[in-house]
Formats: sequence, structure tokens, C-alpha cells
Amino acid sequence: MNTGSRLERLEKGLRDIGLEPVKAPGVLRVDAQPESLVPAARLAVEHGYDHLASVEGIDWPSEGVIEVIYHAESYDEDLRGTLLEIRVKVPRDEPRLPSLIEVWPNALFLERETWDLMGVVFEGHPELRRLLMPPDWDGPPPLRKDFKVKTEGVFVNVE
Amino acid sequence: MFRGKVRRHVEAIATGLKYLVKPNRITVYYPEEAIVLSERYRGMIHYDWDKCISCGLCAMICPADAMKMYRKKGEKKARPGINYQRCIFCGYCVDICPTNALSFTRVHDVAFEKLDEMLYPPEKFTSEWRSPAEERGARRLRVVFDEERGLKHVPEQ
Amino acid sequence: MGLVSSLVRLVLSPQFFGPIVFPGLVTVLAVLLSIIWVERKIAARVQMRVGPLYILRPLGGAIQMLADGLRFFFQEFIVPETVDRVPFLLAPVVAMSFAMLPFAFVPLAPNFKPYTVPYSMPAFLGLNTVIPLTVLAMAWGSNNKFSIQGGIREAYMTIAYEAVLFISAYSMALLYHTLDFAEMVEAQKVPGILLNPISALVFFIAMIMSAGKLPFDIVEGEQEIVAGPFTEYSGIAFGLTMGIGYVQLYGFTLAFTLMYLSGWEPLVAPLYSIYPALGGILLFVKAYLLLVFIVFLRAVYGRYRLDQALRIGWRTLFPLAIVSVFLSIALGVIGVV
Amino acid sequence: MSSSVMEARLLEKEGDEEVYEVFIGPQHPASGHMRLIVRLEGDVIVGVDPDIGWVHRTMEKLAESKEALKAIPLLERMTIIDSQNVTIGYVRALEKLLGVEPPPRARYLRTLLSEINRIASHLYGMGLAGIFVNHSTMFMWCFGDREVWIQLAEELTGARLTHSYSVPGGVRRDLPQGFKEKALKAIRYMEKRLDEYHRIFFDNPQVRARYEGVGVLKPHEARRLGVVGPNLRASGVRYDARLLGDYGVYDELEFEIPVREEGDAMSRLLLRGDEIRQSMNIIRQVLDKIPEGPILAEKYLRLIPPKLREPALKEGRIKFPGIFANLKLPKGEAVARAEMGHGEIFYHVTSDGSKKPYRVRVVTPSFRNVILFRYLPPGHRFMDLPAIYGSLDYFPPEADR
Amino acid sequence: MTCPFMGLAFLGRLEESSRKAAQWLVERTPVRSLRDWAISFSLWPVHFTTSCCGAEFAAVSAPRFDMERYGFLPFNSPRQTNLLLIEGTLTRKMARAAEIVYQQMPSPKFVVAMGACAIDGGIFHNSYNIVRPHELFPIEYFIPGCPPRPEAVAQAIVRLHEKVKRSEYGVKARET
Repeated sequence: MNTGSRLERLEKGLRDIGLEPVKAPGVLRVDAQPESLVPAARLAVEHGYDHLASVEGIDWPSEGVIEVIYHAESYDEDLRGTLLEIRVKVPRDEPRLPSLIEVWPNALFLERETWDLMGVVFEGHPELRRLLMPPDWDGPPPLRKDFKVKTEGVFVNVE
Repeated sequence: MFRGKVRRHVEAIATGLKYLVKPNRITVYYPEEAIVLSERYRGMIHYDWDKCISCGLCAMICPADAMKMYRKKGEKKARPGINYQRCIFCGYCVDICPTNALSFTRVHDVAFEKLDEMLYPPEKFTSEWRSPAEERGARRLRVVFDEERGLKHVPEQ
Repeated sequence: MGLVSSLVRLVLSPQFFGPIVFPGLVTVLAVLLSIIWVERKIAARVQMRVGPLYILRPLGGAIQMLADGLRFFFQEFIVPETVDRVPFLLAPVVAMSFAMLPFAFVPLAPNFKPYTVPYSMPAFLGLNTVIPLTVLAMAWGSNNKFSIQGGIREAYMTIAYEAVLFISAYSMALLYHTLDFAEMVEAQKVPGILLNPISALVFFIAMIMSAGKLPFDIVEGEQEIVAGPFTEYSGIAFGLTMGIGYVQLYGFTLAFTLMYLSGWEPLVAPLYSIYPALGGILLFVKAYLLLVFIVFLRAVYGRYRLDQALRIGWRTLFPLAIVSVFLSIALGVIGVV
Repeated sequence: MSSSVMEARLLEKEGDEEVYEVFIGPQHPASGHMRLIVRLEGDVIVGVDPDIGWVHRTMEKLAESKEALKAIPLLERMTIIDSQNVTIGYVRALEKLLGVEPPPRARYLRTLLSEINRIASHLYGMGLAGIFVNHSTMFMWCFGDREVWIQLAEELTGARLTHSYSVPGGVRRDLPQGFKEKALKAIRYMEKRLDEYHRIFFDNPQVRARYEGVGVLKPHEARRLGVVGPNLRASGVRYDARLLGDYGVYDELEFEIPVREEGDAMSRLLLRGDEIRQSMNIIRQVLDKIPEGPILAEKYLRLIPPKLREPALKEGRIKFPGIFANLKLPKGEAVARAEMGHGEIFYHVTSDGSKKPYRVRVVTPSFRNVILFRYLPPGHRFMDLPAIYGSLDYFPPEADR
Repeated sequence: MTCPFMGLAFLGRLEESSRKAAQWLVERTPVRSLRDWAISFSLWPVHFTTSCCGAEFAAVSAPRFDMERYGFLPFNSPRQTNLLLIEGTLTRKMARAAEIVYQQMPSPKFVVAMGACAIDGGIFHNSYNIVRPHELFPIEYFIPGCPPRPEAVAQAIVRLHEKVKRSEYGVKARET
């Protein structure tokens, strides 16, 4: 299997299930739907992207969505220069996605963290418990944009 | 296998004994002795009242919001003051100061007993820093790299 | 006048002097205070640093343990609500008492023994076997998961080292045809360690195991079980528990010296003529040097795993101890001693 | 390996009456700033639940609330023992967004500090691995020798641990006088010391007994679990983010990526020693090859008034241009990966065109390795837990952010 | 360990009246100064790392700065220690643990806050997950810096050592 060919076959496979991979420097970007997420992930594993580097949620209140981004990575020499980026948008008021723990076992903590900090529910994840936040946290998920941290100005008035 | 194990036991004990007989101590007897920090050490910050042009860049770049511009009632110019409760000694304020009004001192071994002692409004900010250890008459030591001992601390001339 | 002289006679009599002054209580306290400091200083020296210093600068901080001990003494003594009070409070005291008792069987010179029994060696070792029981009581009384884990470890370790300790000691008894320390010393024309090195090695390792010093400080394994059975102890009780291991070790080094390093021989005659117990100084010096070597091992070794220590005890030391018995018998047959 | 087999080891069985739960941490001699909920059956571990988050200081959120440059010292606090490597990824991501490239000398200097930090970080890890089997000498030696490298880094950057050295477009300080001699002396000293480490620690039968064959991680498991850093390479997978050639000058230097096949705790420790040797090799080459030139990109250098620039450059430092206080990030996103002492760090910075980054995603090596606490200990004895923990070189503040 | 009659002393301390008597005795000048001398040379911090300043805390007991010269020995369990060093940020989750640790320590006990984060949050001052330690504990010394140099920690320990030796401690604990 020579360089590129695996990547190209992955691209082709992704096109076959109706997704549009876009090439960027160092990243192969795919916009997926919640339904096509699991097939895309399975395809990625088959082609060598055998673990996740990151699961990330970005809150876009203006569009009313939370974008969940999976970065899959491979340690193989031909694939390690390129990350596979799968982006899924879910509605902000009810963010639900299938869990990928079956496909990528190391999603265990990454998904749990995204649930903890961004409030995205991963269906089928065995333990969506608090990971980083204190167990009694009852505020909104802190990484959402409507959770504001206070900032201070530059000036202080003194007598 | 067995002999190798015995040899390794003996080697480990011999290494320990070697250091027991000829220790390689690198301890600085602080507070009797104090290390002279390197030239560019980022210690407590000193403020030069006259050089300051009140541009506010230092307060704007401070990542910890420790540096603030203190605006006195009736005065036009605001001046920087620092809050060591928050300062993280990243040195951004000194590096961005366009008139070199802020500078590093090589003093960093301080401890405070009260919270408000750590607030440095502009007037207090200009005060000079002296290392508490040196005030107690500590010997000043220079750090020298050494092939045999790693670090050596020799008295400063 | 008569009262004073009889008091002096009482103090200098073997029955009092041995257990209370030397090598007993007073010396034990002195050893305890100094050896922990020595241990910390040696470790510090190997580890590129200084160790305790400022408390008594001219002597290199030699009274560091006095400060630590006093601090423990004056510190609040917490009795947690969840503990079983009687074993929790009693066990450290009992343990310390039993750690002190064996010194009554240590002879210091040919005719200076506190208690003249023909079985001083088994009595000495036997008294030491009470301590693991008190440690179990501490662990049970503490009612803490870490403590109970530590107690179980102590129980396991005890069966691993005790048999070995006794067998290797008895092999020397076979060699010297006596169970008495004093007679053993007299029987040693050549130091026992040269006659039966296997027995000496086994006894040496087993006594480190027994005292719970590195590399066998498994009972206190702080990286897993905080301080083992002693986790819940604070103040003076913790000071006691900390001291037990050292006291035990000091006793064992005395026994080791008597059995393998020919005790007080060669006897320093002038000292002996002043007062018989002074002859024991050489014994003490030998034992103390051995003690220093054992605490030095802290700087070289980490901790073995429990099952590894048990394996060392049962699979390596136990056969070796049996071999040492046969070696002793063989030596006896040849007629070396 | 199918992932369901993996899951079986990762997830715990519920409702077992035989198990005995022990809570290790957060106050425990071997816990650091985390808690391990250990489930024991007798003396055998049946499950470990790493309870992290004790040092969660909300860095990702705070990075959104600060101007781009201010996040450098912020993110540095994740791993203060390895602060150059932890920030270099973020700085690279900013540089990609801003479209600046550091000049060659700056890239060499970054590499130099990266390797100094890597050595210090590995020594930290090895020292802790020593104290986890109660080998206090190893702890003290490693921490004593680490001071040599900290001192070097301090003379270069001006701070012991938190260097905040890289800024977009370059670095803040040039090499001081006589640095090369000092570094070479330190290297020669360290080479000698590594042999001593072998004698008293790595070859010590007691240490071998504790670490050899414990916590074995097979290569395919390491791949599937996304393990990074020395823990990965000790399992025979040759992967290092430095190979990507994304930052520093690693493509211009000759060095090896040490790999070991056994995958047990001992090989993880030994691999760190190998990496220290390679890092010293890199430092030697960097000091030989370092070119003359500016240390900040021309784009920013000319914004500094010459009156300030010249004397500062003569001193071997730069002044920040005023624009650094309000650096405007172009709209877009950037991904950067860098190799820390603990493993690969991943940054994904999204910008909406304002001064503050819209979202900073960081996945740290310790956070990716935390899964090993679930995976490795089951089946081992309780006393092996510290050995496994010690060999993983896990740094809780880094995982919790 | 040091007193042959310790069995008596410690059984007596169990009862309320003897506790008072012991308290009275300990407060007398010679006893008290002996006690404070002992405590000042035996400041044992509990092994409790709250955050990343622990790296510099390790450097304090490591060879180059070696505070064991002052009898400073990091120890296992809160029950046997008397100094709580808050090493950096105290998150909400950790603050609860820190409170428990502090309560479990036998008195007299001291708290030193190390690092900017342990004073006013430092760079994390506006984070939603941090606690300021001086709201929870009577703190004897604050050490600025992020992280403070080991010398700064040593400075605080030396000053605490001298303060205890002069019997001037406990004022803060009584106030709060």
C-alpha cells in the first residue's frame, strides 16, 4: 500500500456514503450529518485512522447549533501527516449524537468531557458522569457561549 | 541470571557507598546564602515614575489583570500599579513598555503576611526592591556549570 | 549513706542496669534519637543534599529527632470517632513495651547478664513475635481501609520471615551447642559469620523484614496505603509506632552481633575491670555500625512488592535456612567448633 | 483487537459484592492531584476509575475570554514543568492564522528550549517513578539534576519554569553570552549521571522486580487507545509529533526516535532515558548549527520604534510591538500538533475575526493517557498500581487543564 | 518516645479535666517555649498537592534548596503533619478536600499559600471553578509568584519557623 493511496481510497469511500471530503493543509475535512457520522467513522477506522485525537464542541449561538468536531489521527507513516476532521452540527437546544465509543474506544473520556463542558449528549455512552467539573455543578455547561466569565477593565479610579 | 543479580545488587550498594564517601552536594544554604539570579531574570517589577508616558499598554497586555492603570480624581494621567496577588511574572508588561519605564529586578524570594501588602499602587510601585535574604546578610553565590558536579555555587567577588 | 550505696548497687546490678540503662531503655532512647537522624543524614548525603542541620549546627543537627519527638508529644492526639478505642490506644504502648523487653536477655560481658536463663536466644526472639500481633491490633482498631490492608500485609510478612528467622538462629545454636547468647559468644573462636555465612545472610535479611525497613517496608508502604496500620495515629502515639521498628532493629543487630560477630570479643580488659558492663561497649559499637549499614540501604533500595517479599521469604530464604542447619550439623560433625 | 474486547477492560462491572474499594487521593502520598477509585478483589485490582478534574482551571474557557497573546502564559500553566513544549503548539496555530513564519534563528532557539524542557520533564517523570517505589535517592537525584537544566533555561529565558518564551513570529530572548559552553558542560555532566542512574536505579534488581513485566501495553492496544508520547513508543510504535516537521528545525537535524518493544513499565522508564540522550544530541546540533539573524519576524520587528529596538536587540532581547496588546486574528481555523515530554499535544484554534480566539481546543497528552489508568491496572496486584502510575508520567494539571 | 511516662500523659489527655490541666501546663512559659522550639524545627507539611506549584514545592525539598535543613519533611497523612501548603490553584472540588485535610490535622497547625493562584486566583482570577484559600483557612504567609521560586517558599518557611519559635503563632487561627 503506497502513500496517498489509503487516503485516496478513504476519500472515495467517504464520497460513496454521500459525504464531501475537502482537503486542507494537514487536514482532510468532512461535513457529516448525525446519521452519517457512524458510517464515516467506521470507514475511517478501516482505512487506518484508528484513534481520536480530539472531540471538540463549538457553540454557535447565532446559528443555533453546536458543532461537534472529531479529529481522527493515525500513527502510520503514510497517514500521520493528515488529520481526519469530521464535523457534525446538532441543534443547540437538544444536542444529541450517537456515541462513537464502539468505533474509537478512546472516545470514552473525550466524549465524556464534551458532555461535561459543552452539554452534548452522546447516546450509547456508558458513563456520562461529571469528569472535570465538580460533581455538584448545576450551572449551564461552561463552554457554551451564553456562560460568560467576568472580565475586568484596565482602569481603576482611586481617590 | 543469579550471578548477574548479585552483581547488580553489589553495584547498586557500591554506587550508594561511593556517594556516601564522596558526596556531590549542590545545596544552597538559603537564607545564609543566596543565589545571584541571572542577568535577565524576571523578578519583581520596578516602575520608573518619570519615564512613564501613561500609554496603558502594560495594563492592556497583562494576562492576569494584575497591572491596572490607577486614575486619580482630577488628574489626567493614569499610572500603572501592580497587584502581586495576581502577577504571574510573565514579563509582558516590561517587554511592551515603549519607554522602558518598567524593568525587572532580580529579587523574587519574598513572602507576605498580609493580603494588602501585595497591592502596589503607582507610588509604592516605584520603591526599590531588596532581597530579604541579602538584607539579612546572606552571602551572594554565583552559579557555575561544572562537568563533574553539575552546578557549583561559588561566592561572588 | 547506706541508702545511697544500696541505690547505686541496685542501679549497677545486672538486673537493673541491663534492661534500664544499657542496652535497655536509656540506650534504646539514645539509639532511637540518633539513628533516625543518622538515617536522614546518610540518605541526604547520598542524595546530594544536607539533611537536618540548623537545629544544632555544630553537630549537624544531631538532635533533630528530639524536636520531632517533642513535637509529637505536644501535638494534639486525635482519637477518631470511628476507632475501636481500647486496641487503638493500648496497642502502641504494648508494642513499645514488648519491643523493650528483649533487652533483658542481652548479655554484655561474660558474667554480666540481667537474667540468667539458659534459653536467652529463643526468649529474645520469642518476645519480638508479639509485636506483629500488636500491629494487627492497631490495624484492626484503626478501622481504616488502609490500616486493615497494612495489617493484612503484616500478617503475611510475619509468617514469611518468622520461621526463617528462628531456623537460621537455631542453626547457630546447633553449631555452638547452646541456646544462650553468652555461651554462644564464648563458643566463637572464629566469628560465626565466617563459620556459617548462609545463616548470617538469612538472619540479616529476615531481621530487616521483621523490622520493616527498606527494601521491605511493605507494611508501611506509603505509596499504596499511606502509613499502613499507623495511618490514623497522631501525636505521641504515632511517635511510638514510628519508633517500634527502630527499637526492634536495634535489638536484632545486638543479637546478630552476639551470634555472628563474636559479641564483645575481643574483650577490652581494662574497661572490663572497671565495671563489667563496660565490656559491652564493643558489642554496642558493632551493633550500631550494623544498624547504620541497614539504614544506609534506604538510600539504595526501593520497596519490594508484597508477593515478591513473600517469595524471597519462602522460596529463597527458607531453603537457605534449612541448608544453614545442615551446614551447622556438618561443621559440628567435622568438629570445627 | 475488536473494540468490544477493549471495552470489557475499560468499563467496570457493577454490583459485585466481593470488591473492596480504596480511594487513592486527592490527599495521598502517591496520588498527585487526582483520585483513583481502586476496586480490589483480595489483593488484585479489578477496576480503576480515575476521578480527575481536581485541577480543572477552565483554561479553554479563559482562553476565549482573553486576547490571543495572553493565552500563551495561560496555557503554559497546564504543564509548567514543560512550558515551552506546551505553548509551542498554540503559538504555531496562531502563526498559521496570522500568516507569519518565525525566522530561522528563532526556530533554532525554540528547538533548543524545547529539548531543554523535554529533558527536565523526563527527569521529573523519572524522579516520580523513583519515589513511587519508595526509591528516594532516584527522586532526589533526578530533581537535583533537573536543576541544571532549569538553570540553563532560566539563563536563556529569565524564568525557572514558566518561560513564556515563544510569541507569534519568533522568540523573546536571544542566546546569552557563553551559553554554548554552559550547555555543553551540562550535557557532559548529564551523560555521566545517566550511567549512575543505571547503576543505582534502572539496573537495581529491586527496581527491575517492581517495574519489569508490569502494565504491559501491546502495540495495537496503544494505537487503538490513542496513547501518546514515551508510553506509546515504549510499546513499539514509532510515532513522534516532531517527525511531522511542523515546528522547530527537526527536519534539519539528525536524531533518532527511540522505540522499545516490550511495552512494560520498565521500558517506559528506560525510554525516557534514551530520549534524554537524544535530546542532548539535538541540543549539541542546534548549538553548532544555529544561524545568525533576527529572532522575531520582520513583520513585527519593524513595528518596534528603532530607538527601542536597537538597544534591546543588543541586550539579546526584543521589545513587543504595541500591536501585540491587541493582536487581531483573521477569521479561520488552524490545527497544530507538537511533541511534549509527555506526548503529543493537539491544538485547534478557531477564530471569528476578533481579537480573542473564538474557541481554543486543546487535548493534552496526559488527558489522552488517562485512559491507561482504566486499561492497564486490572489484573495486577494493588502494590503494582504505584509502579504503573509512576511509569506513565501522568501530570494531572495538564489533563485537567 | 521521649518521655518514659508518656503512657500516663496520654491516657490522661483523654479526659476533659486532664485535658484542661495539660492545656494549662503547656501554656506555662518554659513548657510552651520548649514546645514551640520543637514545633519550629519540625514543620512537616502534609503531602497534598493542590496544583502545579507542587513542581516547585518538590524543588524546595529537592537537593538544591533542601529545606530538610530546617527539619521540614513532607509526610504522608494529615494526622502526623502540622503544615498545610496550598500549592497553587484551589479548585472547587479540591477546596473541599483541602478543608477535610485541614480538619484532620492535629493542632497547632499552619497554612501557607503558595503562588498567585492561591492568593487571588492569579491568571485564573475570573475562572468559574476556583476558590480563594484565604476565605477558608487562616493563612500565615502568602508567597507571590507563578510559580514562586523555591527561595521564596524557603523564605516563607524560615519566617514561619522564626515566628513559631517566638511563640507568635495562632493569632490568625484565633481571629477567624
